[in-house]
Amino acid sequence: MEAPAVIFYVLASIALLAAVMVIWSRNVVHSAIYLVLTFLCVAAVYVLLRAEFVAAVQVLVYAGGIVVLFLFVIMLVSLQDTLGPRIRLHATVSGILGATVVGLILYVYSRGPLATERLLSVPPEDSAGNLQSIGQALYRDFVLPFEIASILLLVAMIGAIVLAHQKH
Amino acid sequence: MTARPAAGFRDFLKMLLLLELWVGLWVTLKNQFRPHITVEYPRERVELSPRFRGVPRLRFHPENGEELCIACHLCETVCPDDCIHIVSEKKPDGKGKRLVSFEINYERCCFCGLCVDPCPTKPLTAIYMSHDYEMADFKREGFVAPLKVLLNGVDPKDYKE
Amino acid sequence: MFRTEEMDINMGPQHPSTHGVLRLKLTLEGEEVVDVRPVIGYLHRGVEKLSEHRTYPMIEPLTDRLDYVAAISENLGYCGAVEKLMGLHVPPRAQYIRVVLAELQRIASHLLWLGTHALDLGAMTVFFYTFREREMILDLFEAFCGARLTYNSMRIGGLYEDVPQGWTDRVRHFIGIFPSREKEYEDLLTVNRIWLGRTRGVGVLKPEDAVGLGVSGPTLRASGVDYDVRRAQPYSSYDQFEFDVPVGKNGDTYDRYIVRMEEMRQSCRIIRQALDRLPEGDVRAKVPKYIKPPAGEVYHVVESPRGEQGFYIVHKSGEMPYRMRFRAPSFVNLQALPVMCRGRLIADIVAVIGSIDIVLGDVDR
Amino acid sequence: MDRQALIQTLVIPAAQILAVVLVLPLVIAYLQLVERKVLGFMQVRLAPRRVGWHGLLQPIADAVKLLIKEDTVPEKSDRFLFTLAPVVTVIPALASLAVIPFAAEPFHVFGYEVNPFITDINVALLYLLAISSLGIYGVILGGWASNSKYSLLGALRSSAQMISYEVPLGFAIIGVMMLAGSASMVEIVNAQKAAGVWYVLPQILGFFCYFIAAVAETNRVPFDLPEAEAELVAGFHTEYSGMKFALFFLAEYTNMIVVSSIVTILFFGGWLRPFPNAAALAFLENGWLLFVPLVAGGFLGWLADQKLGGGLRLMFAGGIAGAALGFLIARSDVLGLAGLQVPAVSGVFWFSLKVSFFLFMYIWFRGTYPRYRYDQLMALGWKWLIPLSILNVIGTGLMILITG
Amino acid sequence: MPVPPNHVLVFSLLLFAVGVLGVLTRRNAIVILMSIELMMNAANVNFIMFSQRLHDLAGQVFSVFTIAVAAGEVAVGLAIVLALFRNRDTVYVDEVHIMKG
Repeated sequence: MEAPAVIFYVLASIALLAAVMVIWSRNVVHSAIYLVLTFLCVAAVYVLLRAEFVAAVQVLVYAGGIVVLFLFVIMLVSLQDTLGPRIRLHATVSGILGATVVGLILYVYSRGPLATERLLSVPPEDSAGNLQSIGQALYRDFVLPFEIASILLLVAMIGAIVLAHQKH
Repeated sequence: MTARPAAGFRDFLKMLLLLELWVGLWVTLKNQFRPHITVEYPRERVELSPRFRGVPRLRFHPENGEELCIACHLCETVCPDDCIHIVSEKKPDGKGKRLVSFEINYERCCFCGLCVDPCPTKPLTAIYMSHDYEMADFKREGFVAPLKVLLNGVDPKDYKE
Repeated sequence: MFRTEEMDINMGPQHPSTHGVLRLKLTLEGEEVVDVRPVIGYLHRGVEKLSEHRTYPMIEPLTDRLDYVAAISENLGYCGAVEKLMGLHVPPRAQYIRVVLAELQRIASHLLWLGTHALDLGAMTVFFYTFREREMILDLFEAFCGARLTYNSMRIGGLYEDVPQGWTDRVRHFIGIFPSREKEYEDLLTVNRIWLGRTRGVGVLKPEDAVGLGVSGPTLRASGVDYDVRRAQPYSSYDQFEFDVPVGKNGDTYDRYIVRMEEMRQSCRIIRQALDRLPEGDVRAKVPKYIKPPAGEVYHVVESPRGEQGFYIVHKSGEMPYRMRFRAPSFVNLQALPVMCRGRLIADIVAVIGSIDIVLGDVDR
Repeated sequence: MDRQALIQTLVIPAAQILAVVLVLPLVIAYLQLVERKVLGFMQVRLAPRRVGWHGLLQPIADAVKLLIKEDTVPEKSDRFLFTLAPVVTVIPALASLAVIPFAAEPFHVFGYEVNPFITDINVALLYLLAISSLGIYGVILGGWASNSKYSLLGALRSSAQMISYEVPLGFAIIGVMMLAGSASMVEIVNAQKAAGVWYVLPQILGFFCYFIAAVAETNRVPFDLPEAEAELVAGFHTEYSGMKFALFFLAEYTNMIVVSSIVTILFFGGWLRPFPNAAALAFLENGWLLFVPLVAGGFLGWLADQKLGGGLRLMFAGGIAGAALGFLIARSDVLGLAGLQVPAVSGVFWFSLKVSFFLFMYIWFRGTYPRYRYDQLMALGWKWLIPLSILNVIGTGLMILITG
Repeated sequence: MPVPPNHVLVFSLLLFAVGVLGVLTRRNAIVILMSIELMMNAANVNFIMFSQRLHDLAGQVFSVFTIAVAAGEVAVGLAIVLALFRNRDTVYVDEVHIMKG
């Protein structure tokens, strides 16, 4: 196996492990820290996939913003969290169902045409252009979704402020 | 009285150019080239004024070398901290008193100098505020100064870096 | 900020900016202060009670330790009270020298206040500059009375000794260079936008509150109440000098800052006048060896750097007072702290404590 | 892989990283000494003088003290996070250094070309933004895990502060990216060389926004609220001692160096000499100007000796020694010292000179300004810096449109 | 990166599954929000992978949008949690019955 592949498998395992820890750990702050770890590993996977811009945004927004927001709220509500995950009947049933579905999908994957391909077997286009081409795609081809996304963010911001603002 | 900054175009411009922040920076820069005020004790020592009130001590008469104290107990009486302890006895000829022991407890002393005030042996008072101020010790006993120490002073401690 | 649970937090008695052993129990909501409760008494030494077992000259060193950064003002007030009780007349030269000393003390005390206040608000350099100048004043005091902090500088009926040779010239030299140094502090602080932001509108004390709480000194005058003991009830020949009493408008931290800065200039002015007109003569009135005042009671008040420093003596017989009571300006001014702090941020508490300039030795006595 | 490629791809980067990680603590230790010295001189005092000649060994003594000091962990703290916090503060700070070029010309070591930077990636600026946004975790976790109210308040303050100031920080550098047309550090400096002007001139607004936001981001005076000792005792690191405290310390100063480097690269032409295209000043390139600090340092040293004695002499002596060394290296071609590379060293010299200036600015600010209050800090960030930096982006765009 | 695309897909699938598991089994609203983030990340991995495989930037662009949406979602979600905590003094979703008739 080549080095990037090894790195991918290591990163993927860490990410999954951390993700499990997110939902497993009882301390919410620990959850948040594992969440950061997951995000960072996923960002590294993006880098491997030559999506440096998205990786940077992922770290910037997810790790630098969202999880900090999580931590902020956790500290504000400052509750003693003692409840771990709870397995109940319908959760168990749905878990079994879900596991079946996951298994089915895995089976399909292993049969499909994707299994034999190799990612990036074709040399990628000049990676220096990545940032520029993303910018062009964002502002030329996808300008409407982009604007909609910004409006969405604005609305979300206002909504969050209204919800969280102290009522005297 | 310094006026509060009033609104106006000039002030607006000043605010925009962060003028007062530059002035502040200039002050600290300028002061870098002022002489420093640090005295590197114990390598250097500050010059004490003649009236400096260090630990109270007794003194001999500078000419004939006799004790000046006449055991009048005035300093003991006036001391606000009760740190002076005098023992005296009648002179054999029955005239006046003679000093037997004189102790000052430096742990109590507050260096107020009140004991020097009433000392009757003017102009050269028997008790005086010396210029010694280094009196650290590891034992409490070291702070109770008997007559001998009071008269001769402690041996100067050698402070080394 | 978001509303959270109220949080109790202890500020002090070991805290960098409570200026001694003041303890504040803060109730916070986020960063906002809901309530402040000062807890005092950590430095209580029972000075008033101690005074009942000491003769009058022996009490003076105790007064040094009340407001230990302005000991000369305390000495002046105490000696004035006893002199009033005894009906003594202090020679004019002693009175003038006392004024010079008291005003130098005011500058030294305000310099200490300015340094620590600025340090609390983060401007650490001012601290060193003010201490550089304060050191010059302390050198003057050392030359005069031999001590640098607890002076015991005066005696009932005047001074122990006249000023040493060349002392007045050194004072003149100091008040000559001091205004330029004060300009430097002002350059660093007065118009600095951060300083303005930290002090203006912070800790407002309304005039009626100030009077109602018994606040005195620069803190009172910053609230716009024009009252200065030096002018209202002149003592030690203050009536012979010309000086302005700076008065603030808004009663905020910035006004208290400005008032004190101006007071330092006025002090220089008074010192200059006193030195120019320094009379010749004795510095000590005829005082009996054993001070036995007539029975009676007396209240004498002086304007210390912190405010009205009052001395109340009840004398019955003998050489010791029957009852002694100090009106400590820091103690009274501290009462205004909760009023000024409620609804502000934590950082403002630091600014407000700094601006009312308390000395814990004075508060706890 | 053949041996050559192996060395180029693995050994050299590893050696570079090792060099950075090993040299940096030493640099920071002495940066801290310089800070104390300069602050001391600003405050008309002498600063450390007892350990070593003029306190030159003070950093070593401090480091030893921190290393052997008891490492206390508060009883009710979250041990895991308490230990993790200083580590996650240091890692992003060190990781930022990976993309910072100290010069452009490669050194030649044992026949291999060694670049004076670890890597030059095309999204370097984004990488820096992303990495620096991670630095907040150490602060917030340290404050929370200490289980102390003062620390928690410090952590909350700093999280709000750092999130707020990342926005103007990001906007302020967009102008530079637009002008240079690249996010790679080397490309940006090369673009400045091509333009013949440091970007501080066309981007003066961006520079101000960036520098102010960066000072806030590094939690330095006048924005040092999270650790305001007068209010919160020491903020998030109240409970820390020993090595853990040292790590926080290391991170803070690393961040200062990183920020100063970024400012130098983005706005002050990195390793370029002043007026990079003026042929008349070409002698600066091969180090003739190093004479100037030599002479100036000598003069100032003499002046300091005359006026003050003591303290400042040290600085000037250091300046003279450094300049002399730089001169020797830079004139090595003339002096016949083989193996020393003039262009690379010249670049490193200019770069460090500029970085030192900004580090001095940090110290200067600390010596001069009071501290902002929490709400004022937020107001400054949101009401002034963000609009101004957006204005800067728009202005830069218009400028590019007009000038083509 | 010579990894078969389906391995990346499997990674994304498992990440998604963990997210679902979190939403199903945890009662703490904050952790549930975190799990939702995990699922969004899983989706993003797919976007990026296909963007790379098809040499089409649309995938990357959409993952940027996803991140933006996630940011908005978290802001609103956490605001709701905060409001919940303020009014009901809990962040456990099954203790919130206010919507039940």
